[in-house]
Amino acid sequence: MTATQPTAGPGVEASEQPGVAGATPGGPVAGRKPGGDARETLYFALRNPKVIIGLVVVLGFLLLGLIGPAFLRYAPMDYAGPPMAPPSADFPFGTTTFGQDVFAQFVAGLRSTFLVGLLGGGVAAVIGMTIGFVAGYRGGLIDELLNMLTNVVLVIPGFVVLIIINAYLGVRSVPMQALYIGIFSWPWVARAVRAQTLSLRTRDFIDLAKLSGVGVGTILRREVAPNMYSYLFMTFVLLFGGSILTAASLDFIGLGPTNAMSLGLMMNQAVQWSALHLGLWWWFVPPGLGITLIVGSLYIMNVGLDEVFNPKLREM
Amino acid sequence: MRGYLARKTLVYGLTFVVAVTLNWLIPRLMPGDPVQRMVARAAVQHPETIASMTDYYERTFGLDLPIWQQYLNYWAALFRGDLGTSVWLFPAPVSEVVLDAVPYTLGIMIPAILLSFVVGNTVGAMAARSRWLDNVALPVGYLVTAMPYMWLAILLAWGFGVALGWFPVAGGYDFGLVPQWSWSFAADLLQHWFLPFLSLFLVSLGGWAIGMRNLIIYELESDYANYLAALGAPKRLIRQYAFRNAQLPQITGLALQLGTILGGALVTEIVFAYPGLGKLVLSAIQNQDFFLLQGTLLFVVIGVLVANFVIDIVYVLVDPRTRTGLTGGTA
Amino acid sequence: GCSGGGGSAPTPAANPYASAEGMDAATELVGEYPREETLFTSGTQWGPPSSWNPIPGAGHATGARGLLYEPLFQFDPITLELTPWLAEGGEWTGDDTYELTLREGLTWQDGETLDAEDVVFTAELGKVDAVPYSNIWTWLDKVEATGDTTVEFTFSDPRYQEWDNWLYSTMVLPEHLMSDWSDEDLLANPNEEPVGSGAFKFSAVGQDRMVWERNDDWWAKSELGLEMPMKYIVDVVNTSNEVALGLMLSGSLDLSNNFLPGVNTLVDSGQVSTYYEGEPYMLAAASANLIPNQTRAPMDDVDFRQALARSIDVDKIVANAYGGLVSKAHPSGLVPAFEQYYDQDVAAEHGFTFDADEAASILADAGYEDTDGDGFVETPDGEQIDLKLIVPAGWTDWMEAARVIAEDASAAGIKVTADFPDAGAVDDARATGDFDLLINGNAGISNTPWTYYNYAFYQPIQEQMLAGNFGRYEDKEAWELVQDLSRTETGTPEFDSTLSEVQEKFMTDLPAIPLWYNGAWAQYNESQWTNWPKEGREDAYFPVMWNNYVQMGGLNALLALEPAG
Amino acid sequence: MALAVNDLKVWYRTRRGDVKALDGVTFEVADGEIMGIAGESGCGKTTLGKALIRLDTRMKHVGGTVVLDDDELPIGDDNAMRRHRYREVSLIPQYAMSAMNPTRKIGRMIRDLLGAHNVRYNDVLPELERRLKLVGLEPDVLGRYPIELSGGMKQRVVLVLSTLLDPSLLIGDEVTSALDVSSQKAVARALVEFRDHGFVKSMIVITHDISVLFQVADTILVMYAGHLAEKAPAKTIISDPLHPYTKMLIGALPKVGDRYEEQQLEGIEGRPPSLLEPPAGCRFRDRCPLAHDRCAEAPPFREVAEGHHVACWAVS
Amino acid sequence: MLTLDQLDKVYKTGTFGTSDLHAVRQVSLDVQRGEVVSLIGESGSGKSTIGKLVLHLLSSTGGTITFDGQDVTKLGFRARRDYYRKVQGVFQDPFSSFNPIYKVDRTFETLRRSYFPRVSSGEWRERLDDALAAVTLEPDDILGKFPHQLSGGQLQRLLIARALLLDIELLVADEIISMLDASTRIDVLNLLGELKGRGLGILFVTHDLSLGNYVSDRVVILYKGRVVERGDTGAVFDDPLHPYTRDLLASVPHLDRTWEEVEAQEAERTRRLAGRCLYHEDIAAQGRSLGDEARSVDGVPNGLGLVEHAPGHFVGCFRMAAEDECPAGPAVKP
Ligand SMILES: Nc1ncnc2c1ncn2[C@@H]1O[C@H](COP(=O)(O)OP(=O)(O)OP(=O)(O)O)[C@@H](O)[C@H]1O
Ligand SMILES: Nc1ncnc2c1ncn2[C@@H]1O[C@H](COP(=O)(O)OP(=O)(O)OP(=O)(O)O)[C@@H](O)[C@H]1O
Ligand SMILES: [Mg+2]
Ligand SMILES: [Mg+2]
Repeated sequence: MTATQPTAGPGVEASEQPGVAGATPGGPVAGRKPGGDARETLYFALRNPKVIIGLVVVLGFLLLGLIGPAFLRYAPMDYAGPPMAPPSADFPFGTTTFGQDVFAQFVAGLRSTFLVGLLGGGVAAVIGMTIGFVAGYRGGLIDELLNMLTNVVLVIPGFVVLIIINAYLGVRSVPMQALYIGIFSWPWVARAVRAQTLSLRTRDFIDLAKLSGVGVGTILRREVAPNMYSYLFMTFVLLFGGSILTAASLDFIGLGPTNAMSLGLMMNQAVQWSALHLGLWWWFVPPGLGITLIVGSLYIMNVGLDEVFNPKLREM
Repeated sequence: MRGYLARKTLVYGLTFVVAVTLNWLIPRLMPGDPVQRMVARAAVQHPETIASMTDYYERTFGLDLPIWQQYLNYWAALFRGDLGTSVWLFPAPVSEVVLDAVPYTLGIMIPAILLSFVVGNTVGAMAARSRWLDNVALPVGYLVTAMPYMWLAILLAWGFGVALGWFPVAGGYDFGLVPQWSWSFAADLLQHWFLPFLSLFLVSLGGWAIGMRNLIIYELESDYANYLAALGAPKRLIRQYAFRNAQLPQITGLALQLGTILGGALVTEIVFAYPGLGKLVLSAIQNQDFFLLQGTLLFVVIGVLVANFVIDIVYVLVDPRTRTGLTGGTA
Repeated sequence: GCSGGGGSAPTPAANPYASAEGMDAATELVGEYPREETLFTSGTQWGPPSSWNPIPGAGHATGARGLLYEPLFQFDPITLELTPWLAEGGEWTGDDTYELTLREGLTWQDGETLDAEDVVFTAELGKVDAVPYSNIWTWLDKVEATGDTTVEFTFSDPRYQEWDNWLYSTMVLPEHLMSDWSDEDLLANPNEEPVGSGAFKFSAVGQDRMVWERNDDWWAKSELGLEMPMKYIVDVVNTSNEVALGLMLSGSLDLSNNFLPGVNTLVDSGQVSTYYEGEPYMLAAASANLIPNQTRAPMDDVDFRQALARSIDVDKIVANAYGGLVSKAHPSGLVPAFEQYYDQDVAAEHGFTFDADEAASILADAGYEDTDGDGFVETPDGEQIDLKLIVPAGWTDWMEAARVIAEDASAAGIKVTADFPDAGAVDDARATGDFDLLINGNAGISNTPWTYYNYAFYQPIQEQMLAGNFGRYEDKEAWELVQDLSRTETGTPEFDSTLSEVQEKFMTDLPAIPLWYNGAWAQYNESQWTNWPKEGREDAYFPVMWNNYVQMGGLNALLALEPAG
Repeated sequence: MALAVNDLKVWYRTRRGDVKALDGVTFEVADGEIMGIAGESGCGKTTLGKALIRLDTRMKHVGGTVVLDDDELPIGDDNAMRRHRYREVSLIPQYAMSAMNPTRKIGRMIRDLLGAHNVRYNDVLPELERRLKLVGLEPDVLGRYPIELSGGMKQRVVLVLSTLLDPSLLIGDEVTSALDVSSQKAVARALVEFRDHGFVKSMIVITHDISVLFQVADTILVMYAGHLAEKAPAKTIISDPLHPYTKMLIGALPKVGDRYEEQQLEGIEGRPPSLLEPPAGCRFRDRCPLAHDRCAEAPPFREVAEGHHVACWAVS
Repeated sequence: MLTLDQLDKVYKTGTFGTSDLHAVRQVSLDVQRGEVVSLIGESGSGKSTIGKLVLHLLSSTGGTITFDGQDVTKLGFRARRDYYRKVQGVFQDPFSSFNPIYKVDRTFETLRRSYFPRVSSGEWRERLDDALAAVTLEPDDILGKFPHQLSGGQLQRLLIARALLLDIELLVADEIISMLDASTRIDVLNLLGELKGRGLGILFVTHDLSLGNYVSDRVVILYKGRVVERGDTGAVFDDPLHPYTRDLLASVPHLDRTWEEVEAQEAERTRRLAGRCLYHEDIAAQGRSLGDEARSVDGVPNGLGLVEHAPGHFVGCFRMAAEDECPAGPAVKP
């Protein structure tokens, strides 16, 4: 939900402009070179420095989050060492005011971060795509209604609603948080997918599939969706990053998970325990930097993918 | 154009109703009871006292009526500009509390949005024409966009506020000053405003720049650009056209972004203890002040709606396609 | 900007709230509060001030009680002395009559005389249910002005301890202004043009600050020769610890009355100062108690409570979560100010200390065993124990402490998890009894140990418990003891013996488990104002400006300040 | 002689190698001549048109010269070409429907474009309006947005706009293809009229619809797979084609009287060769009924009769 | 075999379908076995809409479509599948008729899964080879390739082969050759001719009159969703009655005559007709007056039918009264 939309490519925004629906310039569907060029795609992907850099950074952090805890001596909450110790060999990221190992917290936080990204992005993607597919494909009244719903959710400031939901339900776990985030970050996906579906729907092969007696669901699944895989993947990447940022904001204002560590929570605690004024920079720099690097890499990877899927950009 | 606006208005009307209804539901759904809060706050123990206070506050908050009547009253009060009474700041009217905070939020949001939009688009347009700039601006833009709002704010507060001491890191104006029309006060106001503004500005900047860059690349590939080039038009003219056209989706994007930016503004305010709506929302939640929360949210929603509407009008003015009545059929 | 600006007192506009924010009204005001004449303080006000009505116990701008309106007596929690304030004195003229004499020459800020009628008016307001002190009328019979400056109180059931409390915690109200207030006004009137009798007047208000201006016609100037050293007090609305700390360090704040994490390091490095130079740095203001909900098993079992109490390593909390800013609580639960009342023998015999082994043996003896091998004990009935300790989200120090408690208890085999719902949810849970364990520190310092035990043992158990006994401990005998205590005058031998009995009851039954003392958070930046209260100093007063604390030393601390340099 | 193209080679760069879309073409267009170019899809028609005015980023000028009115055009140099565009060579693009900036009024766009060529809009306005009338448009189209015009109207506006500075050479690529028969006729006629009025000296009209060429062109150039096959006066191409490809192409076109039952026409078997690695020699060899060994060598584009050029060994 | 009667199609457009677009009005026509019927009209005249209505890809708003006596406008999902065994379509853009990410074989696989789940692989392959042979394609050249690796002509023929696999009786061919090169077009047209010979009925949608003329037995001229003229190909082309038909014919670029020559001929015909309206004359001759029939919707009279001016040659009119100006315009613009 944070800062993802402007980078989603022009296809997204343009779709709502009256009169130009379907005529989006070089949208992923239009710009995509037709035809089973999975190998070619891979070829370009593996030679695109943006994709590679992004992927390496993200996977690196993922790996750290996954296997890191196995190599740590302290649990994130343990009073492990002297309070307020600056980075040292024992504590690579220093310790908190309580003497907790910042690195251990960071590693644990990475896990939540990826979980939130994956779940939140996943939920938003599923909702957005379903609504987008159905609205775009069915058209008519259903489309109007879903569109209306999309617009309503779009206009309601999601973050504020999230704050309320979070406060209301009070279930403060990472998966729940991800779920709420997902529920409020789908509208632009729905819009974009709808626009793509609209343009795909008019393709003759859809009619031909109908003439072969294939049902709606099968058509959506086997004819429409596969044409948008590249786009859907990019969408998911953006949602992933967006969810992480939103979760970090929620954690920061104290609506984070209560029984888990997350990068946002680390920042929250650092600030609450006056790390700024006490000069404990090692407490609040790593979590923010971690998020920035992960999300930034995702975004950069997304540009790379855009270039891979979209020959026009590749020329640039 | 009429159709276009009519459709937009319908969406806005609907959103408004939904938002207001959700809003109304908040205190009724949230755990905790505002009346209880008020009574508990008085820390009385007498059964009679508790009962009479409970009664009293129920009446004050209008919670003693049948539910449908509460709903209707809510709408009626809304149109009178009455958002109820704050629990946390009892007995201050919510509308006053909110109105006091609004200028601060708008004060950082509007300049940050407009400036980041203008500057971002310009940088993006420049990046689209220079490979060198592109290679620098793009990654930087992405990293800035990927920064959590509060982290950038924390870094700024730490660097410019705590370490260098150039800017204050809390409050809307110096605690030793009295608001008035004077240069020194304005300067102080500006000094307090600067860091929150800057952090919001910076985070939004990258997104616009990148969006613009991509759009311009698409536009430069478009038929009309090719045609102009074939007729010997200089690059300048073509870029100018491309820039203009690329701004249209950016404007739509702006509408889409408002909610998000607002979320960012809230978080930023919290970091800088800036006395705007963000802090209000947080306090309202922390103090279970549903009526304040309600009022703030409503204000925010209306603000976003109005802003969206303005953007739509602007859009109609700059994009002739909306005026031709070519509102999308479903084909 | 124009500074200085002595003279014309600003007339508060109809809506002071708007006036301070709206620039127009402000032109009348001074442009800037001269630093050398202004005290900047924070930590008392957690939201924009919105009411100046001193009748409700809370919700008004801090300072409305104490700076603006004044009580009859002041209480010094360091010396435990009650000093006459508006009153010249008061004494029990019979078993159930108390005669109070007001000072001469008391005036309201609008020039009217403050006399016995105002005191009668104030006391009789308590007959309105909604007024927080309405319960005095269950044991007060009547109030009569016997002269311009004398008032006689007649009691049906004299409760000496409670009465003293009333004397310094109730603000005398202006009858000539408030007599026409409706019952609803008493609670809801924001009293936007407050007229008190105190040292300070309402000056201005903003979202993030409350400004008090010195009342140059204060009665105490002539009567007592007191002179407030500062012209303005700017009370900065507290938004967060780190903001307060930032202001403090930059010298924009002279006094901060809230918990500033890590402040011990700053005291050690001389950047700020506190009451004590070393640990615990702060005076104690109240004990933080672990409240076990005794309507639920196994908290209803006193053995379990004893074991739980012994499983918690409070020293770890004090050292790590607080960095030594607090000290461990005495098992009697009484703050160190009442040290003289501690019955050390009782404490030695019945008091608990951290001892995981003892906790384990108590559990084992009482039949709590880990039957299913999950590392946690089950009840003697074989029920799983899985307790939730709730602490309001955002109360960082308590959250950290709760984590440690949960950890320690779990280490001793009692499964406890810390959970952090909203403050409101915690309040609700506490009031309705829908919790397992929580931490509470509602009973603060006062004139009498009775307050704490009243809080701990309060009866009857109601559907909603708002003032005390949140754990819903039920024991008639104990409650009788507490009531006896209330009816006993301080300093008498009966008082001491009753108090010992109460302490023993408390330690053996553990209706609440006192853990550590919440500090009377007060840190000073001495660059503008000096002579702050410090240990060992003659005129060291309780340095806290919180609501209801102004009359417990705060005002005197202010009076003692001196401009630096 | 207006235009002389000599051994022009223009290739496309692709990852798999160069697409030799224009591989040595030599021809001339006389003053006042409307030359039509016909040929199968992908034979290089558009490439030829673009080569004469503006290479896109993927095209490279490999060799050959283009001389217009005794000046050699620097076709490989985008900047140097700019001077020649519009005043000397102009274009009606294949995409006339989207050739105008959708967000600018047409008049405004013309003003901007003229300004870039240092021509004052008001100076040419009377002529502009006159020409608009000529193609049956009211001058008020100048105050309208492109989207407010129908396809045929847009096509005609583009025609007027492209020829406003009286270029020597006008290239029209598939100008009529997207239009209904009646609009097609109107636009095609306008082209001829413009030549007759001297607004443009000569014209190259590209279309795959030979019957339209027959209506408007003086000469027709038939291309095949990046090579020239035949050039002759329009009537001659239709009635007396010499190149076997032209013959088969014309033979495959049903005339309005033809009926399947009465006379079955025949198509051309096979597909043109790939231009990525085109075979040496005559490129039509594989599909040609007359092919023989000689065809392994590329036949020259020879003039076999007055104004009639053919590239085929079988034609003497 | 196929009969359309008073077929109507209104598209709902605008928010919540608030505005209507009347794309097909009161269209009646029929297609017999072994016959090609061409639907001819300019862009937007409703040709494709009719095609899709017949294929049940759209639902009609009025009128009936009967196939061998059965009304097919209200078929359920199952019944529709049976209908598609007999009626199939091929569309304008061969490239968009194939899902670009799959190999072309998939089109056949889909069909097989739907209709011939029990046919063994070997037998299927045989049938496929037969069908491909019928459209003169070599299986080895085609199968296993992606659509972009094949030419438009090949793809169109593949689609026809696909239809043939079902043993269909009616083929709706919507502009199937307009995207093809001149050199491959004729092959597809010839294929249609051949299919017709095998007894297939074909509804051939086109805007190109020369192509319509080449294969079709009868033509239907559409204007603004209405039939303005209909009859045997020869009759209509040689003696167009409606001004719109005449205008169309005069605009066709011929390969043997210039527009000037055609116009001269058309002018001659116009002079001969001298502004007469055959429709109104015939109606008057039948002693009918238009009355209620002439109700107009969007300025286009709806109830007006066709009159049989000559045997099998029908003509309609857009005028409510003979004196009105013809919305389709004069045959040849002065
Ligand atoms: N950008 C490109 N990159 C690579 N090859 C290209 C590119 N553009 C065109 N080609 C190839 O160059 C050849 C000539 O293309 P061109 O567009 O000139 O054909 P055309 O005769 O105009 O065809 P059509 O009738 O379809 O417009 C074709 O084989 C085409 O595949
Ligand atoms: N799905 C749709 N929704 C709304 N209007 C439509 C839809 N499909 C077609 N139309 C409109 O219906 C009318 C007839 O369209 P149709 O596609 O049948 O015309 P056509 O004769 O096939 O034209 P073309 O030759 O361009 O294919 C047109 O005005 C078109 O804009
Ligand atoms: Mg071309
Ligand atoms: Mg069509």
